[in-house]
Amino acid sequence: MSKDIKGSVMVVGGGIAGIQSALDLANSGFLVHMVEKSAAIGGVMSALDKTFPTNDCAM
Amino acid sequence: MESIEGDAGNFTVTVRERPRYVDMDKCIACGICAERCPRKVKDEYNQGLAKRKAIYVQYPQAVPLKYVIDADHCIYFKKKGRCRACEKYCPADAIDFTQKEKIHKIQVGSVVLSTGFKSFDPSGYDVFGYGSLPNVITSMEFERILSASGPFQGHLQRPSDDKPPQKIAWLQCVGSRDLHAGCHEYCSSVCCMYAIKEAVIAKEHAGGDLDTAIFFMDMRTPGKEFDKYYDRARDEVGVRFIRSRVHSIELAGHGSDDLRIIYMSEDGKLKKEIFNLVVLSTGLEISEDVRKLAQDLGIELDLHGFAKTSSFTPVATSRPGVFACGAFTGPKDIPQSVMEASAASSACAVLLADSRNTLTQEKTYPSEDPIIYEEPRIGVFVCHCGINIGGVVDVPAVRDYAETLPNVVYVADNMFTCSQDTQGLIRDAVKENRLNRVVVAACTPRTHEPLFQETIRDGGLNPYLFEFANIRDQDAWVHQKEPEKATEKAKDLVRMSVAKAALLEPIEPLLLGNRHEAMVVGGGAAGMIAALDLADQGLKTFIVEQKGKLGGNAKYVRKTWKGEDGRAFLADLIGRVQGHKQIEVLLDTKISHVSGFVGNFTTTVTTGSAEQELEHGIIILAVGAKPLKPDEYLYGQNERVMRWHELEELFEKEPERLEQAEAVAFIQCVGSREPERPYCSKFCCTSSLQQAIDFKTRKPDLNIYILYRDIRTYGQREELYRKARELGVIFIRYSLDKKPVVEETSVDGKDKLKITVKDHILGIPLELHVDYLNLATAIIARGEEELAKMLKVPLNEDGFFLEAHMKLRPVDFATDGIFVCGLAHYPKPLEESIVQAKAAAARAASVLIKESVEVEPTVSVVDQEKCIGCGLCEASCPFGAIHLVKVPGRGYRAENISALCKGCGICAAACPQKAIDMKHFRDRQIHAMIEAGGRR
Amino acid sequence: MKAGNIEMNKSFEPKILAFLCNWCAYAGADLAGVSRLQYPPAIRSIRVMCSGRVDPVYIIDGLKSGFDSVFVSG
Amino acid sequence: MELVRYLLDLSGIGRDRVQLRWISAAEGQLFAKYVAEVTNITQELGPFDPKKFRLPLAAVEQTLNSTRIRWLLGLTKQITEQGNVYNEKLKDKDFKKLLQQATEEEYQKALIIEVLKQSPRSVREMAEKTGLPVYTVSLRLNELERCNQAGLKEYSGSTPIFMGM
Repeated sequence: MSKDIKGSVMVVGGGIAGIQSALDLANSGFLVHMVEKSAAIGGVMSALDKTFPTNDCAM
Repeated sequence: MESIEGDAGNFTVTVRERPRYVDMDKCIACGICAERCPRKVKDEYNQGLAKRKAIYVQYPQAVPLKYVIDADHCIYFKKKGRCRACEKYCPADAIDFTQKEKIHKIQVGSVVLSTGFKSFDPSGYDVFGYGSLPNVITSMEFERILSASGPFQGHLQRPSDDKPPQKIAWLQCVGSRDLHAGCHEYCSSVCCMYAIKEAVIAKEHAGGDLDTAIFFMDMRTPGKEFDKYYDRARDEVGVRFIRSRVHSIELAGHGSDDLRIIYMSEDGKLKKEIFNLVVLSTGLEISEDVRKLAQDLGIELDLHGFAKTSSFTPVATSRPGVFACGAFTGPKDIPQSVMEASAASSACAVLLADSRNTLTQEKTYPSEDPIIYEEPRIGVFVCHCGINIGGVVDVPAVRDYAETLPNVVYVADNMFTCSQDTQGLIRDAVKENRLNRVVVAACTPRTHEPLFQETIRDGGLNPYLFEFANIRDQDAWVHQKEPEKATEKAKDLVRMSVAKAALLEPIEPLLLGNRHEAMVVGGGAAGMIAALDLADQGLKTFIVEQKGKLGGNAKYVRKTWKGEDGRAFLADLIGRVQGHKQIEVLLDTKISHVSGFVGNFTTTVTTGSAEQELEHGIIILAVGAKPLKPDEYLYGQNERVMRWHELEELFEKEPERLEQAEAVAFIQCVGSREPERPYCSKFCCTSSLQQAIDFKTRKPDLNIYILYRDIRTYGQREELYRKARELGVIFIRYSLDKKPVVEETSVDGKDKLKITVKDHILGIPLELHVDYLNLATAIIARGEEELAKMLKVPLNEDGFFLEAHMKLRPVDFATDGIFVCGLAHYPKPLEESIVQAKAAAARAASVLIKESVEVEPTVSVVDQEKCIGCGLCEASCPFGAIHLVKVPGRGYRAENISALCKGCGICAAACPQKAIDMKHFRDRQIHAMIEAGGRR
Repeated sequence: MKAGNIEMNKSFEPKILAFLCNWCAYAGADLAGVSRLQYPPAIRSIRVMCSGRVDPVYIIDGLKSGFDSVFVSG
Repeated sequence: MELVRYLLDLSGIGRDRVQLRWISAAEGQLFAKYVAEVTNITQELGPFDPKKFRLPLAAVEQTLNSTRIRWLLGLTKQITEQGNVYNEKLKDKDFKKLLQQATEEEYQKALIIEVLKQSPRSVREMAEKTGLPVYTVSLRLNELERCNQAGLKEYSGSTPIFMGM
């Protein structure tokens, strides 16, 4: 464990898990860098029509 | 991402940014470039069912909404310098072919890997004809076909001839639970759910006549509310469920695009049925890229390519300081991914707690423009919500109608009003049209009001100058067969909202001091993990436990399904909790009263006869659950009938019993998945299999029977199922209408149990003679109605706490500052309880670290001129939020205590002088709504 | 005659004013939507923070404004 | 709410025009059922014509706004659970009776005031317009006079004509 602790986190992947992680970290006072290989975040969930079991729109 | 150097707390990460060839600051996402681009490419986002251009945005709601050039297909890059159409036509001068790859070195304290999954590609799997038969498609392709923003605008049609199919089949476990080369042994955990959903939605789109059939081996719907959806799909919507493994698919005949499915029914007969479209429920897998990345970063993977994690530290990878969440650690659904994501953020926060707030800055808003005090200028935004609203309500008609209403100066309709780009449109519209009130007609204010309030705040308006019209949840969705009446209703609702909007007034925020202590209710594994994650961040935490010791149900977990030692873990956990300076454990303690609100709770607890008050900022509910004591199968009447861990404890204490036994049986779903308790207890299958494997390994000639309805070893737990079968454990399926019958008997003078059950494969009743029977009984809620009432949080029909949103807010409640985790939320295995506990800690910490909390300022206001100091309001308020104060020279007058006020308005209704009014729900605002609504 | 009368009344489209408590009935109504339960399109709802906010005068107001009945749900 | 329903009965509008139902956040099914139920009840009642009921509606509204009724409602809990200033506790049943009686009187007064708003009238005319017995009108008129809400305007022959104040 390093002595000089940085107050920042890198989140790799901008799907639903990455987005949630990034939001929670940012709300807890940490700077977040998000890295995503495609041109937009959203991941697979953005391509789903609706979601189980509430039939909510995934968007 | 290229590499990570350094240690936990201080990493240097190298990332390679690929060029977009579009200047992000200049691009205005007008789309002219894509219109002019001559090069058409298969659109991966739409699973290749549609085309996009070589310059494109992934999807219309993409974030960031900026175009990008696909250099692999762009003519400029393929044919050295040709074309440049986009550059020529771009009005913003945003195209930049000179962009080069950039290497960034970024210093961070920790890393979260949420690299996700890729769908299994069934091309190499020739039995199902994917790739050669056009009407055999994957589930992801079907998602796009159903989607309103998809290639067919949500019209249900099949690829070969664009005709609407009349019969659709889903084939489960494609690439999963399959030992063939190229396939995966594990269960992908999500396919049963999405297949049922797709069948239900397809029937909804097609409107009645569509026949849907799902071919499956075990129906695995173990999550919260999942079985209810399954039951409804089967019994009410009429989706057919066929238990079988499909043998092959072939063309139905010469010149036909239809497909014949040849399958083996459960009783062993070969059957055939013709369908118009076949959807392959493809599983989840880890892509080669991610495997390589993990290798480069030094992250250990399991043999399936998922990140190796322990059940006790489910988001920690093999490399300290690097965490993982989502499908990277195993196939899982959205709620579980969201929980893991929060859990990973908690793990980071614990690691980096000392450097919190060193690199961040607070968000600032533009100052509120005084135009809000002028004459009302209302903007109305009507949402299509894909086809959710637009498919029923005539959205353009509602928009045009809104334009005719008084004070409305701007109207628009949007595909998804909640999308990032539309937020920009709303902000711009507010500025350009000097709007000072905004109405959105869309889903429901309960989920989306905060988003739009934030948007108009960014646009310089006070957030309370916003009003919602609920035309989805309470209109389009519930009047699907009456589009005209639904449109009328939408118009009425918009008119009512506009009437109220005209009378809205700005409300100043209410900031209150915040306590930094936490109270965790329940000292089981979930409660202790949550407490430790908070305490390790320096936050003082109380654990309130009813019983005399810590541990809860975790003490029954001898081993996790991965084989880790549960007891050693629990002992270590209890030791850490008891030794922690920031944790105060209150045993034998009950909660008798809770008052206050987020940031400022006061809880009265009693330990024996002693009473004390705890002051804290948040509450985490981890009260656990308990196994059902059944009144069937001779439980409680014959000592050879046991439940859950009783049998393995017996064998541990008296090993000779196992030695002497000839046969044991397990009955699954005892009291679960029945009309009385229509839910699955989720980890009983895994638990029984673990025990069966353990017994069989210790005594190979022991006969073990598992009587089950569906084996639900989801995810990598499928390994256990395979292993148990390999070891010779016998699985016998029974159905709810023909439950096994257990009787006492004796064989050769030895006491035995006789179990009679109808075997579905042989079709005849079997008689089993066993020495012991172990029942996997339902996990039931403890009956926390009183606690729920005290905290004003809801329980579901089964008595488990009901979270704010099943997928996106799995540990929160609608009431701020209260969180849930562990079995109190729903039955789940230990590792999932731990994930949820860490998630609850993450959400709680984000509240606790704040200096002040903002509370809803929609409270009551007293007109002291009208008030006569009678005190009826004080007597009527259920929250103690209004009281009389002495006003010099005028006697007593009522005064509101904003922090306690929930804005219910009972005082306003009770005031004989009509001296009390509610902010944001003022008398005249409600009158205006009534008056506008009644108009014909 | 009476039966005929009711038949006739059945054909009229009532307009009903509904006061729904944000935490209970309004949430329940949203859930009905999420579950796609179909019900008659007669109600026009007003969200209140609590059904206790519904001053009896609002009910009379509703009838005066042209609603055929008033539904209060908390 | 019970009081509103009582008043709606008194005024001939009918208590069923108001329906109350309790549901929790988890009971979507019940909500849909209740809406269907309330829709049915309303259909049975037929359309409501506010013009036809202009007078009773105005009187009901006035009754609900009257200080006496608002006070009584506000004090319900106090009177039935803690006792009044004389430390007398009223049984729920008795309190209900008292409330109903007060409501009826207030409603009658409100009707008279509404009728007098239109024009000054004699007792007999008021009785005709309000549908109340002559004796009742006299009693309520007396009370209104004492509170300065109505008064004698003139005599038409020997018949006194009253007006609202």
